[in-house]
Amino acid sequence: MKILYFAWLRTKAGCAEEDVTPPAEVTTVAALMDWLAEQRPGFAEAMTAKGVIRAAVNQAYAEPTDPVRPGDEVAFFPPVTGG
Amino acid sequence: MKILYFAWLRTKAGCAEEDVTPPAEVTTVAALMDWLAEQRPGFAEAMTAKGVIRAAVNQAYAEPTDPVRPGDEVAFFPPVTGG
Amino acid sequence: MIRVQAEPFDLGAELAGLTAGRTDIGGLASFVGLVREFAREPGGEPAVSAMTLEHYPGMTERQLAAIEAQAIERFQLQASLIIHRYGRMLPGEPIVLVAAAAAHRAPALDACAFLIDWLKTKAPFWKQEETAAGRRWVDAKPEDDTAAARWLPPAR
Amino acid sequence: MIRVQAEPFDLGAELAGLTAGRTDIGGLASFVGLVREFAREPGGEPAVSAMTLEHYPGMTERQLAAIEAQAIERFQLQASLIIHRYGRMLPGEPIVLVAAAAAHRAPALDACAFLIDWLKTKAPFWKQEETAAGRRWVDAKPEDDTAAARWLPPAR
Repeated sequence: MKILYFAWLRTKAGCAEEDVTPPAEVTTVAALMDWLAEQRPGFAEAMTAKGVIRAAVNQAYAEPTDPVRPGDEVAFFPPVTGG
Repeated sequence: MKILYFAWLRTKAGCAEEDVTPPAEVTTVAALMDWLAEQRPGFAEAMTAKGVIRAAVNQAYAEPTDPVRPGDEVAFFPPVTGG
Repeated sequence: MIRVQAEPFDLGAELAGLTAGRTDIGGLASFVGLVREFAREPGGEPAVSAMTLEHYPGMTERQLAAIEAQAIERFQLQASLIIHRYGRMLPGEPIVLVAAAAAHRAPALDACAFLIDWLKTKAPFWKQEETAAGRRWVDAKPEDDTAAARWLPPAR
Repeated sequence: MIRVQAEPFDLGAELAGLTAGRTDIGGLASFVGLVREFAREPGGEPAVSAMTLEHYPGMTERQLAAIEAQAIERFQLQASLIIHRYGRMLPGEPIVLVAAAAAHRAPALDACAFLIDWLKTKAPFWKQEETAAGRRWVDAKPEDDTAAARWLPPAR
Protein backbone atom coordinates (compact mmCIF):
# COMPACT_ATOMS: atom_id res chain seq x y z
CA MET A 1 0.00 0.00 0.00
CA LYS A 2 1.35 3.39 -0.98
CA ILE A 3 0.88 6.26 1.49
CA LEU A 4 1.21 9.96 0.53
CA TYR A 5 1.34 12.97 2.85
CA PHE A 6 0.82 16.58 1.76
CA ALA A 7 1.40 20.12 3.08
CA TRP A 8 2.05 20.41 6.83
CA LEU A 9 1.06 16.80 7.30
CA ARG A 10 4.09 15.83 5.21
CA THR A 11 6.36 17.80 7.53
CA LYS A 12 4.76 16.20 10.57
CA ALA A 13 4.88 12.71 9.13
CA GLY A 14 8.52 13.24 8.23
CA CYS A 15 8.16 11.91 4.69
CA ALA A 16 6.18 12.58 1.50
CA GLU A 17 5.58 9.00 0.50
CA GLU A 18 6.07 5.51 1.86
CA ASP A 19 5.22 1.94 1.05
CA VAL A 20 3.64 0.09 3.94
CA THR A 21 2.21 -3.35 4.60
CA PRO A 22 -0.32 -3.01 7.40
CA PRO A 23 -1.68 -6.13 9.10
CA ALA A 24 -4.67 -7.85 7.49
CA GLU A 25 -7.17 -6.45 10.02
CA VAL A 26 -6.51 -2.90 8.74
CA THR A 27 -9.35 -2.69 6.22
CA THR A 28 -10.66 0.91 6.58
CA VAL A 29 -9.25 4.42 6.29
CA ALA A 30 -9.79 4.94 10.03
CA ALA A 31 -7.97 1.72 10.95
CA LEU A 32 -5.13 2.64 8.61
CA MET A 33 -4.77 6.04 10.28
CA ASP A 34 -4.63 4.43 13.73
CA TRP A 35 -2.02 1.97 12.56
CA LEU A 36 0.08 4.69 10.87
CA ALA A 37 -0.10 6.79 14.05
CA GLU A 38 1.52 3.90 15.93
CA GLN A 39 4.34 3.77 13.37
CA ARG A 40 4.89 7.53 13.11
CA PRO A 41 4.63 9.66 16.28
CA GLY A 42 4.59 12.83 14.14
CA PHE A 43 1.50 11.61 12.31
CA ALA A 44 -0.18 10.78 15.61
CA GLU A 45 0.53 14.28 16.83
CA ALA A 46 -0.82 15.81 13.61
CA MET A 47 -4.03 13.80 13.90
CA THR A 48 -4.88 15.41 17.22
CA ALA A 49 -3.14 18.74 16.72
CA LYS A 50 -4.90 20.73 14.09
CA GLY A 51 -8.15 20.51 12.22
CA VAL A 52 -9.40 17.45 10.51
CA ILE A 53 -7.20 15.34 8.28
CA ARG A 54 -8.67 14.55 4.89
CA ALA A 55 -8.06 11.23 3.16
CA ALA A 56 -8.16 10.06 -0.44
CA VAL A 57 -8.09 6.46 -1.64
CA ASN A 58 -6.87 5.99 -5.20
CA GLN A 59 -7.14 9.75 -5.77
CA ALA A 60 -10.78 10.08 -4.70
CA TYR A 61 -11.93 11.62 -1.40
CA ALA A 62 -12.61 8.93 1.20
CA GLU A 63 -14.48 8.76 4.50
CA PRO A 64 -13.00 7.06 7.62
CA THR A 65 -15.28 4.08 7.08
CA ASP A 66 -14.26 3.58 3.44
CA PRO A 67 -12.26 0.41 2.68
CA VAL A 68 -8.53 0.21 1.97
CA ARG A 69 -6.90 -2.76 0.25
CA PRO A 70 -3.36 -3.89 -0.50
CA GLY A 71 -2.15 -2.02 -3.61
CA ASP A 72 -4.24 1.11 -2.91
CA GLU A 73 -2.76 4.59 -3.04
CA VAL A 74 -3.89 6.34 0.13
CA ALA A 75 -3.22 10.05 0.72
CA PHE A 76 -3.59 12.16 3.88
CA PHE A 77 -3.68 15.94 3.85
CA PRO A 78 -5.08 19.03 5.55
CA PRO A 79 -8.16 20.84 4.18
CA VAL A 80 -7.32 22.20 0.73
CA THR A 81 -6.43 25.86 0.20
CA GLY A 82 -6.06 26.29 -3.55
CA GLY A 83 -7.80 28.63 -5.96
CA MET B 1 -36.13 72.91 -25.94
CA LYS B 2 -34.24 70.12 -27.71
CA ILE B 3 -36.08 66.84 -28.23
CA LEU B 4 -34.30 63.55 -29.07
CA TYR B 5 -35.87 60.27 -30.19
CA PHE B 6 -34.10 56.90 -30.17
CA ALA B 7 -34.52 53.39 -31.61
CA TRP B 8 -38.00 52.55 -32.97
CA LEU B 9 -39.38 55.71 -31.42
CA ARG B 10 -37.14 57.70 -33.79
CA THR B 11 -38.64 55.87 -36.76
CA LYS B 12 -42.16 56.50 -35.45
CA ALA B 13 -41.51 60.15 -34.69
CA GLY B 14 -40.02 60.60 -38.14
CA CYS B 15 -36.94 62.43 -36.90
CA ALA B 16 -33.98 61.95 -34.55
CA GLU B 17 -33.88 65.44 -33.12
CA GLU B 18 -35.89 68.65 -33.20
CA ASP B 19 -35.99 72.04 -31.53
CA VAL B 20 -39.42 72.91 -30.17
CA THR B 21 -41.00 75.75 -28.25
CA PRO B 22 -43.98 74.36 -26.38
CA PRO B 23 -46.49 76.74 -24.77
CA ALA B 24 -45.69 78.04 -21.30
CA GLU B 25 -48.17 75.67 -19.60
CA VAL B 26 -46.08 72.65 -20.68
CA THR B 27 -43.99 72.28 -17.53
CA THR B 28 -43.73 68.50 -16.99
CA VAL B 29 -42.49 65.50 -18.94
CA ALA B 30 -46.08 64.18 -19.18
CA ALA B 31 -47.42 67.49 -20.50
CA LEU B 32 -44.58 67.66 -23.01
CA MET B 33 -45.40 64.18 -24.26
CA ASP B 34 -49.07 65.10 -24.72
CA TRP B 35 -48.12 68.25 -26.59
CA LEU B 36 -45.60 66.42 -28.81
CA ALA B 37 -48.24 63.79 -29.60
CA GLU B 38 -50.45 66.57 -30.98
CA GLN B 39 -47.61 67.79 -33.22
CA ARG B 40 -46.45 64.37 -34.40
CA PRO B 41 -49.09 61.70 -35.12
CA GLY B 42 -46.36 59.03 -35.31
CA PHE B 43 -45.26 59.85 -31.77
CA ALA B 44 -48.87 59.68 -30.57
CA GLU B 45 -49.18 56.26 -32.14
CA ALA B 46 -45.94 55.08 -30.55
CA MET B 47 -47.11 56.24 -27.14
CA THR B 48 -50.07 53.91 -27.21
CA ALA B 49 -48.63 51.20 -29.42
CA LYS B 50 -45.90 49.38 -27.61
CA GLY B 51 -44.63 49.21 -24.08
CA VAL B 52 -43.74 52.18 -22.01
CA ILE B 53 -41.76 55.11 -23.34
CA ARG B 54 -38.85 56.17 -21.17
CA ALA B 55 -37.81 59.80 -20.83
CA ALA B 56 -34.60 61.58 -19.87
CA VAL B 57 -34.22 65.26 -19.05
CA ASN B 58 -30.71 66.64 -19.52
CA GLN B 59 -29.39 63.08 -19.86
CA ALA B 60 -30.83 61.77 -16.60
CA TYR B 61 -33.85 59.43 -16.35
CA ALA B 62 -37.04 61.36 -15.64
CA GLU B 63 -40.53 60.52 -14.39
CA PRO B 64 -43.72 61.88 -16.04
CA THR B 65 -44.15 64.35 -13.18
CA ASP B 66 -40.59 65.73 -13.44
CA PRO B 67 -40.28 69.33 -14.64
CA VAL B 68 -39.13 70.46 -18.09
CA ARG B 69 -37.90 73.99 -18.79
CA PRO B 70 -36.92 75.98 -21.89
CA GLY B 71 -33.34 75.05 -22.85
CA ASP B 72 -33.64 71.47 -21.53
CA GLU B 73 -32.55 68.47 -23.59
CA VAL B 74 -35.39 65.95 -23.40
CA ALA B 75 -35.07 62.44 -24.84
CA PHE B 76 -37.72 59.77 -25.45
CA PHE B 77 -36.87 56.14 -26.07
CA PRO B 78 -38.05 52.55 -25.60
CA PRO B 79 -36.74 50.39 -22.71
CA VAL B 80 -33.00 49.91 -23.18
CA THR B 81 -31.57 46.69 -24.63
CA GLY B 82 -27.79 47.06 -24.41
CA GLY B 83 -25.19 44.90 -22.71
CA MET C 1 -12.78 53.46 -16.12
CA ILE C 2 -15.47 53.52 -18.79
CA ARG C 3 -15.21 53.65 -22.58
CA VAL C 4 -17.85 53.88 -25.29
CA GLN C 5 -16.46 53.05 -28.69
CA ALA C 6 -17.25 51.64 -32.12
CA GLU C 7 -14.04 49.63 -32.45
CA PRO C 8 -13.59 46.10 -31.10
CA PHE C 9 -11.45 45.80 -27.96
CA ASP C 10 -8.55 43.54 -27.05
CA LEU C 11 -9.87 41.58 -24.07
CA GLY C 12 -6.48 40.34 -22.94
CA ALA C 13 -4.85 43.76 -23.08
CA GLU C 14 -7.78 45.39 -21.25
CA LEU C 15 -7.77 42.84 -18.42
CA ALA C 16 -3.98 42.84 -18.13
CA GLY C 17 -4.09 46.63 -17.80
CA LEU C 18 -6.31 46.35 -14.72
CA THR C 19 -3.86 44.31 -12.66
CA ALA C 20 -0.50 45.32 -14.19
CA GLY C 21 2.07 46.34 -11.58
CA ARG C 22 -0.37 45.76 -8.70
CA THR C 23 0.07 43.33 -5.83
CA ASP C 24 -3.05 44.15 -3.79
CA ILE C 25 -5.58 42.45 -6.06
CA GLY C 26 -6.70 38.95 -5.09
CA GLY C 27 -9.43 38.42 -7.68
CA LEU C 28 -10.36 39.73 -11.11
CA ALA C 29 -13.79 38.84 -12.49
CA SER C 30 -14.92 39.75 -15.98
CA PHE C 31 -17.84 39.29 -18.33
CA VAL C 32 -17.92 39.71 -22.10
CA GLY C 33 -21.19 39.84 -24.03
CA LEU C 34 -20.97 38.72 -27.66
CA VAL C 35 -23.21 38.88 -30.72
CA ARG C 36 -24.96 35.52 -31.14
CA GLU C 37 -25.83 34.25 -34.57
CA PHE C 38 -28.89 32.41 -33.36
CA ALA C 39 -32.11 33.88 -32.12
CA ARG C 40 -32.89 34.05 -28.42
CA GLU C 41 -35.94 31.81 -28.53
CA PRO C 42 -35.24 28.22 -29.57
CA GLY C 43 -37.09 27.08 -32.65
CA GLY C 44 -38.23 30.61 -33.32
CA GLU C 45 -36.79 33.57 -35.14
CA PRO C 46 -34.40 33.49 -38.08
CA ALA C 47 -30.64 33.60 -37.51
CA VAL C 48 -29.08 36.97 -36.78
CA SER C 49 -26.60 38.00 -39.46
CA ALA C 50 -25.58 41.29 -37.84
CA MET C 51 -26.46 43.58 -34.95
CA THR C 52 -26.43 47.37 -34.76
CA LEU C 53 -26.29 49.13 -31.42
CA GLU C 54 -27.61 52.65 -31.19
CA HIS C 55 -26.89 54.72 -28.10
CA TYR C 56 -27.45 58.16 -26.60
CA PRO C 57 -24.06 59.89 -26.65
CA GLY C 58 -23.53 61.88 -23.48
CA MET C 59 -26.17 60.09 -21.42
CA THR C 60 -24.45 56.77 -22.07
CA GLU C 61 -21.19 57.96 -20.56
CA ARG C 62 -23.00 59.48 -17.58
CA GLN C 63 -24.93 56.29 -16.91
CA LEU C 64 -21.91 54.02 -17.23
CA ALA C 65 -19.85 56.26 -14.96
CA ALA C 66 -22.67 56.25 -12.38
CA ILE C 67 -23.02 52.47 -12.57
CA GLU C 68 -19.29 51.99 -12.14
CA ALA C 69 -19.13 54.45 -9.21
CA GLN C 70 -21.89 52.51 -7.43
CA ALA C 71 -20.06 49.22 -7.94
CA ILE C 72 -16.75 50.63 -6.70
CA GLU C 73 -18.36 51.89 -3.51
CA ARG C 74 -20.64 48.94 -2.87
CA PHE C 75 -18.04 46.21 -3.47
CA GLN C 76 -14.90 48.14 -2.45
CA LEU C 77 -13.30 47.55 -5.84
CA GLN C 78 -9.62 48.16 -6.41
CA ALA C 79 -10.03 48.46 -10.18
CA SER C 80 -12.89 48.29 -12.64
CA LEU C 81 -13.61 48.70 -16.32
CA ILE C 82 -16.67 49.00 -18.54
CA ILE C 83 -16.29 49.06 -22.31
CA HIS C 84 -19.44 49.20 -24.41
CA ARG C 85 -19.42 49.27 -28.20
CA TYR C 86 -21.93 50.86 -30.55
CA GLY C 87 -22.48 50.56 -34.30
CA ARG C 88 -22.70 47.47 -36.48
CA MET C 89 -21.23 44.14 -35.33
CA LEU C 90 -21.12 40.64 -36.72
CA PRO C 91 -21.86 37.37 -34.88
CA GLY C 92 -18.93 36.41 -32.65
CA GLU C 93 -17.87 40.00 -32.05
CA PRO C 94 -17.72 41.33 -28.47
CA ILE C 95 -20.31 43.98 -27.56
CA VAL C 96 -19.51 44.76 -23.95
CA LEU C 97 -16.86 44.09 -21.31
CA VAL C 98 -17.27 44.57 -17.57
CA ALA C 99 -14.46 43.76 -15.17
CA ALA C 100 -14.02 44.12 -11.41
CA ALA C 101 -10.94 43.60 -9.27
CA ALA C 102 -11.00 43.29 -5.48
CA ALA C 103 -8.95 41.91 -2.60
CA HIS C 104 -11.15 38.80 -2.43
CA ARG C 105 -13.08 36.76 -4.93
CA ALA C 106 -16.66 37.23 -3.65
CA PRO C 107 -16.83 41.02 -4.15
CA ALA C 108 -15.10 40.75 -7.54
CA LEU C 109 -17.62 38.14 -8.76
CA ASP C 110 -20.62 39.96 -7.28
CA ALA C 111 -19.51 43.31 -8.71
CA CYS C 112 -19.11 41.77 -12.15
CA ALA C 113 -22.69 40.44 -12.09
CA PHE C 114 -23.97 43.73 -10.64
CA LEU C 115 -22.25 45.76 -13.38
CA ILE C 116 -23.72 43.79 -16.26
CA ASP C 117 -27.20 43.45 -14.68
CA TRP C 118 -27.35 47.16 -13.86
CA LEU C 119 -25.97 48.23 -17.23
CA LYS C 120 -28.55 46.10 -19.07
CA THR C 121 -31.44 48.05 -17.58
CA LYS C 122 -29.89 51.53 -17.22
CA ALA C 123 -27.41 52.25 -20.02
CA PRO C 124 -29.16 53.85 -23.02
CA PHE C 125 -28.35 51.34 -25.76
CA TRP C 126 -30.76 49.77 -28.21
CA LYS C 127 -30.10 46.68 -30.30
CA GLN C 128 -31.35 46.19 -33.83
CA GLU C 129 -30.92 42.73 -35.33
CA GLU C 130 -30.50 41.95 -39.01
CA THR C 131 -31.95 38.66 -40.22
CA ALA C 132 -32.87 37.22 -43.60
CA ALA C 133 -36.39 38.53 -42.86
CA GLY C 134 -35.16 42.10 -42.36
CA ARG C 135 -34.25 44.30 -39.44
CA ARG C 136 -35.99 44.40 -36.11
CA TRP C 137 -35.49 46.21 -32.82
CA VAL C 138 -34.85 43.85 -29.94
CA ASP C 139 -37.47 43.97 -27.17
CA ALA C 140 -36.40 44.55 -23.58
CA LYS C 141 -36.62 41.35 -21.54
CA PRO C 142 -38.55 41.25 -18.25
CA GLU C 143 -35.90 38.91 -16.81
CA ASP C 144 -33.35 41.70 -17.16
CA ASP C 145 -35.42 43.84 -14.81
CA THR C 146 -35.66 40.87 -12.44
CA ALA C 147 -31.89 40.38 -12.56
CA ALA C 148 -31.27 44.06 -11.85
CA ALA C 149 -33.83 44.11 -9.04
CA ARG C 150 -31.94 41.53 -6.97
CA TRP C 151 -29.29 44.21 -6.31
CA LEU C 152 -31.85 46.57 -4.76
CA PRO C 153 -32.24 46.70 -0.98
CA PRO C 154 -35.17 44.53 0.21
CA ALA C 155 -38.52 46.38 0.29
CA ARG C 156 -39.74 47.34 3.74
CA MET D 1 -10.62 21.87 -20.73
CA ILE D 2 -8.40 21.72 -17.66
CA ARG D 3 -4.68 22.36 -17.25
CA VAL D 4 -2.36 22.08 -14.27
CA GLN D 5 0.94 23.81 -14.86
CA ALA D 6 3.84 25.62 -13.22
CA GLU D 7 4.14 28.33 -15.89
CA PRO D 8 2.14 31.56 -15.91
CA PHE D 9 -0.66 31.72 -18.47
CA ASP D 10 -1.65 34.34 -21.02
CA LEU D 11 -5.14 35.37 -19.91
CA GLY D 12 -6.05 37.10 -23.17
CA ALA D 13 -4.95 34.21 -25.35
CA GLU D 14 -6.74 31.67 -23.15
CA LEU D 15 -10.04 33.57 -23.19
CA ALA D 16 -9.80 34.35 -26.91
CA GLY D 17 -9.31 30.64 -27.56
CA LEU D 18 -12.65 29.85 -25.91
CA THR D 19 -14.76 31.96 -28.27
CA ALA D 20 -12.59 32.00 -31.43
CA GLY D 21 -14.55 31.12 -34.56
CA ARG D 22 -17.79 30.59 -32.62
CA THR D 23 -21.03 32.50 -33.10
CA ASP D 24 -23.24 30.65 -30.61
CA ILE D 25 -21.77 32.14 -27.42
CA GLY D 26 -23.63 35.07 -25.88
CA GLY D 27 -21.61 35.46 -22.68
CA LEU D 28 -18.14 34.63 -21.42
CA ALA D 29 -17.47 34.99 -17.69
CA SER D 30 -14.05 34.52 -16.15
CA PHE D 31 -12.29 34.77 -12.82
CA VAL D 32 -8.56 35.05 -12.14
CA GLY D 33 -7.10 34.56 -8.66
CA LEU D 34 -3.82 36.36 -8.02
CA VAL D 35 -1.12 36.30 -5.33
CA ARG D 36 -1.68 39.23 -2.94
CA GLU D 37 1.25 40.88 -1.25
CA PHE D 38 -0.73 41.73 1.85
CA ALA D 39 -2.04 39.38 4.45
CA ARG D 40 -5.68 38.33 4.51
CA GLU D 41 -6.55 39.87 7.86
CA PRO D 42 -6.20 43.67 8.04
CA GLY D 43 -3.73 44.92 10.62
CA GLY D 44 -2.51 41.40 11.15
CA GLU D 45 0.12 39.25 9.54
CA PRO D 46 3.28 40.41 7.79
CA ALA D 47 3.28 41.01 4.03
CA VAL D 48 3.52 37.98 1.76
CA SER D 49 6.68 38.04 -0.36
CA ALA D 50 5.98 34.80 -2.23
CA MET D 51 3.56 31.87 -2.32
CA THR D 52 4.21 28.22 -3.08
CA LEU D 53 1.39 25.94 -4.15
CA GLU D 54 1.75 22.24 -3.55
CA HIS D 55 -0.68 19.84 -5.18
CA TYR D 56 -1.45 16.13 -5.54
CA PRO D 57 -0.56 15.24 -9.13
CA GLY D 58 -3.12 12.86 -10.56
CA MET D 59 -5.87 13.61 -8.06
CA THR D 60 -5.72 17.29 -9.00
CA GLU D 61 -6.47 16.56 -12.64
CA ARG D 62 -9.27 14.16 -11.68
CA GLN D 63 -10.90 16.68 -9.35
CA LEU D 64 -10.66 19.57 -11.80
CA ALA D 65 -12.09 17.44 -14.62
CA ALA D 66 -14.97 16.37 -12.34
CA ILE D 67 -15.67 19.95 -11.27
CA GLU D 68 -15.67 21.13 -14.88
CA ALA D 69 -17.95 18.28 -16.00
CA GLN D 70 -20.46 19.21 -13.29
CA ALA D 71 -20.44 22.85 -14.37
CA ILE D 72 -20.89 21.98 -18.05
CA GLU D 73 -23.91 19.83 -17.29
CA ARG D 74 -25.47 22.04 -14.65
CA PHE D 75 -25.15 25.34 -16.55
CA GLN D 76 -25.29 23.99 -20.12
CA LEU D 77 -21.93 25.53 -20.95
CA GLN D 78 -20.74 25.86 -24.53
CA ALA D 79 -17.10 26.17 -23.52
CA SER D 80 -15.13 26.16 -20.28
CA LEU D 81 -11.58 26.29 -19.01
CA ILE D 82 -9.80 25.75 -15.70
CA ILE D 83 -6.08 26.49 -15.42
CA HIS D 84 -4.45 26.06 -12.02
CA ARG D 85 -0.77 26.69 -11.38
CA TYR D 86 1.52 25.06 -8.82
CA GLY D 87 5.00 25.94 -7.57
CA ARG D 88 6.41 29.26 -6.39
CA MET D 89 4.75 32.55 -7.40
CA LEU D 90 5.34 36.20 -6.61
CA PRO D 91 2.75 38.82 -5.63
CA GLY D 92 0.76 39.96 -8.67
CA GLU D 93 1.13 36.64 -10.48
CA PRO D 94 -2.01 34.73 -11.50
CA ILE D 95 -2.67 31.46 -9.65
CA VAL D 96 -5.88 30.22 -11.21
CA LEU D 97 -8.22 30.94 -14.11
CA VAL D 98 -11.78 29.70 -14.49
CA ALA D 99 -13.90 30.64 -17.48
CA ALA D 100 -17.39 29.70 -18.64
CA ALA D 101 -19.16 30.46 -21.91
CA ALA D 102 -22.89 30.06 -22.46
CA ALA D 103 -25.70 31.29 -24.69
CA HIS D 104 -26.84 33.76 -22.02
CA ARG D 105 -25.12 35.75 -19.31
CA ALA D 106 -26.74 34.28 -16.19
CA PRO D 107 -25.47 30.70 -16.64
CA ALA D 108 -22.02 31.96 -17.65
CA LEU D 109 -21.75 34.14 -14.52
CA ASP D 110 -23.19 31.47 -12.22
CA ALA D 111 -20.92 28.77 -13.66
CA CYS D 112 -17.87 30.96 -13.15
CA ALA D 113 -18.72 31.45 -9.46
CA PHE D 114 -19.58 27.75 -9.09
CA LEU D 115 -16.25 26.69 -10.63
CA ILE D 116 -14.09 28.79 -8.34
CA ASP D 117 -16.16 28.08 -5.20
CA TRP D 118 -16.16 24.34 -5.88
CA LEU D 119 -12.49 24.23 -6.81
CA LYS D 120 -11.51 26.05 -3.61
CA THR D 121 -12.92 23.29 -1.44
CA LYS D 122 -12.31 20.22 -3.63
CA ALA D 123 -9.11 20.59 -5.66
CA PRO D 124 -6.09 19.22 -3.73
CA PHE D 125 -3.89 22.32 -3.57
CA TRP D 126 -2.17 23.76 -0.51
CA LYS D 127 -0.73 27.25 -0.20
CA GLN D 128 2.40 28.10 1.72
CA GLU D 129 3.14 31.80 2.21
CA GLU D 130 6.58 33.32 2.60
CA THR D 131 6.83 36.38 4.82
CA ALA D 132 9.66 38.19 6.59
CA ALA D 133 8.76 36.03 9.62
CA GLY D 134 9.22 32.79 7.69
CA ARG D 135 7.00 30.33 5.86
CA ARG D 136 3.58 29.22 6.94
CA TRP D 137 0.86 26.99 5.54
CA VAL D 138 -2.36 28.86 4.84
CA ASP D 139 -5.36 27.65 6.86
CA ALA D 140 -8.56 26.67 5.08
CA LYS D 141 -11.26 29.31 5.52
CA PRO D 142 -14.72 28.35 6.82
CA GLU D 143 -16.27 30.90 4.44
CA ASP D 144 -14.96 28.85 1.51
CA ASP D 145 -17.05 25.90 2.71
CA THR D 146 -20.02 28.25 3.06
CA ALA D 147 -19.51 29.58 -0.46
CA ALA D 148 -19.31 26.06 -1.88
CA ALA D 149 -22.35 24.91 0.10
CA ARG D 150 -24.67 27.41 -1.61
CA TRP D 151 -24.38 25.31 -4.79
CA LEU D 152 -25.69 22.19 -3.02
CA PRO D 153 -29.36 21.28 -3.33
CA PRO D 154 -31.35 22.47 -0.29
CA ALA D 155 -31.45 19.96 2.59
CA ARG D 156 -34.76 18.14 3.01
